[in-house]
Amino acid sequence: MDKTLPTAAEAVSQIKDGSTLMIGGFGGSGAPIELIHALIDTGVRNLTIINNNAGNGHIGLAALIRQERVKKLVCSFPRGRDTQSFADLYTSGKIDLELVPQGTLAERIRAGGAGIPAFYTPTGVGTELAEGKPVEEFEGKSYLQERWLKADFALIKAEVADTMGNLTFRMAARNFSPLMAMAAETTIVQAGSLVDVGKILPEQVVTPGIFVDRVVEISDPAQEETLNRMDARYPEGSVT
Amino acid sequence: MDKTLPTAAEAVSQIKDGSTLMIGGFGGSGAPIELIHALIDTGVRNLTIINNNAGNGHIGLAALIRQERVKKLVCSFPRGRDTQSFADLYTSGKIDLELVPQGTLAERIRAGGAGIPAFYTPTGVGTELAEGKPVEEFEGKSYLQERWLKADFALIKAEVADTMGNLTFRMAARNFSPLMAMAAETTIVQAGSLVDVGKILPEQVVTPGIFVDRVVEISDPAQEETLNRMDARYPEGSVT
Amino acid sequence: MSGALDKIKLTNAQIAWRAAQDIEDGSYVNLGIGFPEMIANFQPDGREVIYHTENGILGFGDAPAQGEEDWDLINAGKKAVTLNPGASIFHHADSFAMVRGGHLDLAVLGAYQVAENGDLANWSTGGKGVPAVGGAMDLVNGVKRVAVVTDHVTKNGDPKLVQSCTLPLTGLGCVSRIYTSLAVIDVAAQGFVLREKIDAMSLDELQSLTGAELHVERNVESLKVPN
Amino acid sequence: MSGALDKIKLTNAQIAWRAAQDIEDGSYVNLGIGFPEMIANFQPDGREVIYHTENGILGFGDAPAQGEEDWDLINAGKKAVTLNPGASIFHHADSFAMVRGGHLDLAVLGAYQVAENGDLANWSTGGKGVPAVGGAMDLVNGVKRVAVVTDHVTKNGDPKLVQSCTLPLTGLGCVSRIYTSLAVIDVAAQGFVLREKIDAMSLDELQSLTGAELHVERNVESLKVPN
Repeated sequence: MDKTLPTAAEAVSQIKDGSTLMIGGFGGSGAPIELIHALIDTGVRNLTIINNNAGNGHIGLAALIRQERVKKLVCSFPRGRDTQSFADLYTSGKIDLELVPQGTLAERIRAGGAGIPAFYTPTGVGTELAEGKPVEEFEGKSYLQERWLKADFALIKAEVADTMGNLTFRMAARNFSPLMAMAAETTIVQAGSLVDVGKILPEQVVTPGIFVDRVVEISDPAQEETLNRMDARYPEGSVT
Repeated sequence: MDKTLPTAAEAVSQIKDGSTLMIGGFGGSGAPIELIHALIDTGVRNLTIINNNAGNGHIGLAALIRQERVKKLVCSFPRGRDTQSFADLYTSGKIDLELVPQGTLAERIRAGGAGIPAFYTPTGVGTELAEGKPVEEFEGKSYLQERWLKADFALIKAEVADTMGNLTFRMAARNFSPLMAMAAETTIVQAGSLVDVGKILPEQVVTPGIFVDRVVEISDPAQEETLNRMDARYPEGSVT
Repeated sequence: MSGALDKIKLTNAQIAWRAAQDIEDGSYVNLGIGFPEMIANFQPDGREVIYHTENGILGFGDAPAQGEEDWDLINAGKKAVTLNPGASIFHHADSFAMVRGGHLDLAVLGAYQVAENGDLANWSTGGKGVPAVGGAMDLVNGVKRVAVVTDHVTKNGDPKLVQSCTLPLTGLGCVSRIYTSLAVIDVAAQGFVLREKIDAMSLDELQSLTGAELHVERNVESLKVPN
Repeated sequence: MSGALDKIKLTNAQIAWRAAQDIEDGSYVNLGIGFPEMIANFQPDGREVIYHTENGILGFGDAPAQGEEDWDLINAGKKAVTLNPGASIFHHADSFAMVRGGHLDLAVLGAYQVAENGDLANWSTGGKGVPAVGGAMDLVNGVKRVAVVTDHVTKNGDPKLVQSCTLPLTGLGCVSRIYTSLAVIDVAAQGFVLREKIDAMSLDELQSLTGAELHVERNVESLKVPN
């Protein structure tokens, strides 16, 4: 069983206009920059993106948003040091936002992956973000009913992958990625190194290959934070 | 922060009559035999036990049941090669059984640990085990509402622990243990080896120390399956 | 008839062999404890199948030699297994996320009864003994496709394929294919559809051993297995 | 009054110092992004506190030297951190299981407003800009105890401690203690209970800067901090 593909372009080639995508990462860590840039190159649009943030600077998710490829963003924190790409489109009404508390976002994604259509959480009770959500009382306390989140595709950055798609992640670059790999119909992974099956110890696999569909090796991958500190842009030379 | 105690007896000393206990393990793997035997020695009774099975043979959970310390068992599969201890008491009405599908049992324990009072699952819809449970439809399909499970104590077997309670587990002895560690008010761990803080790599911690309250080192721990193949009994020499 | 039937019907190993032929290369599969476990012995050459067990292993392999068992490596039937290259270990909630979340391609389970609407009864005979359910209800409601391997009739000669299950249900409308000791039968919108039967049995005979109508859509193939 | 107030009120660092004195040895703590992060700088000697960040680290330590950052080791505020011995890494669902499941002992957060019933508003000023909530709503509904560090009044001199929040709520009845630039106040059944105040301010003056009644149960202690 070999899930590898030679290039990021081939890995993302089946993503179509109107798809829903989960993209791993939190702030400057864990974003699959090369996969996102390959996605930009395909020209797809009308995407719904599920990510914790709205990208920063002019690369990765921020570049995808800047190019008006995203019709809706589902996230917890679309503000940051440089989230102008999103802010401009949002204030001019060109992008929809579904704001979700961070823990609820993580749990909704896990629920999507785990076949749990809805669950109850105390998070958000009594707030604006509870609007339209069923409230139920358990043991004398109120909880909101929240629904699962699923996606057509997940774009994930791993540290090591084997050819069957078993994954490990580097430090806190793990964040949402193992959950998103579970919740997407097709999970596409860029791995810093690709190893033979059996090289990752069974007890140390973080995401089992059953959750992974395609793997491309991107050695020495870009780090969102590092690119932004260099004021990088994608495509290169882009001005806006 | 040092969560270690010198003996299994001290580790279980605060468990009182009427407590609810989660006990890790699946079949012959992962059961914290030494902690269970220390618990038997305390004489506590009227316990509610949450475990996948009902114990086997005359040691561990089976011995606890045989001694009529358990008023109720919550489990998915109380049958096995030698589960006579449970069967005798069950058929004579001396022990209550709450039968829970295995995946629902795991998810209810996780929910208890994760602050999710209820969730929906397709498991069990239309069956006897759905009796009394709310049914709700999502996207045209029916699901049962299931409630969280919590416990006063969890008894867990780890392979390695550090003094702060970070844990790793050996192979499939992992099973329910990381979930139970989350869902119990007080989690008591027997570890095959106890190491200094920092010796378990941060990315390889399976159960973070925040879920663990007490750790006792039991090197060369007993394996339930191995004990049963030797027809071991606890207390030694016990006949029934 | 029972004696005659015993002579012509497939053995469990032959049923398992037939079921194994349908498992596609690259599948993630859960085999029920007991008889279904036998299917792994007949995996066709050149196909890679990854086996899942509820207690937290993906990619387990053959049983170890006697005396070589590692009792922390067991399957859901509590039998010792080994790990194939690429195996992974995880906790029970992640294991059932795989099941319930639709990540497994196939589960092959045993059955007491299967109804023509795909209902399955395989966890309880409704008697007074100790009930046990394990992961069966999770599997039938989560795995993409559920197949059954079973004798065509009970030890008493009663049909196991029925109009409506009389034993406690495991799941509703969940079975899509049944490999019996006499036939291969799909569960479709109209009910049981006969795909293959052993040559030694006529359609009428087979129908008489089946508790609901056997539909025939196209040619019924000959159910052939190695001796 | 604003100029006079600025002279006597505590600095953010002093508020952070005071909050740090109450964090017990062995606590698991989440510090909100921005001002609350400063509390870690004032951890009293001899106490071990384990800090949690939403993005999947337990046991992070000081910021690394400039140029030594590992951008896969950041906190919820996206600042580079280091790992202390005994740290662990986990995914976001496990991270919020710790939060929502009541495993953290304390969260210390910033505030726009705190009401006398413990309601907190700290995520939105209700304006037209881009809204962002992060993990605040999860923290206030999950962590065992929620404290707030804040200036006693807004930049305009309006009370931040109020009868009822006018800004969008983060959570209901969740705050148990407030460390302000002038006082330490508990939220109890009867409302705000004054525990400590700076010597330079009378009770009447403090009440005039507070939007709801300050109850006094016993002696009010002097709020003393290092310079």
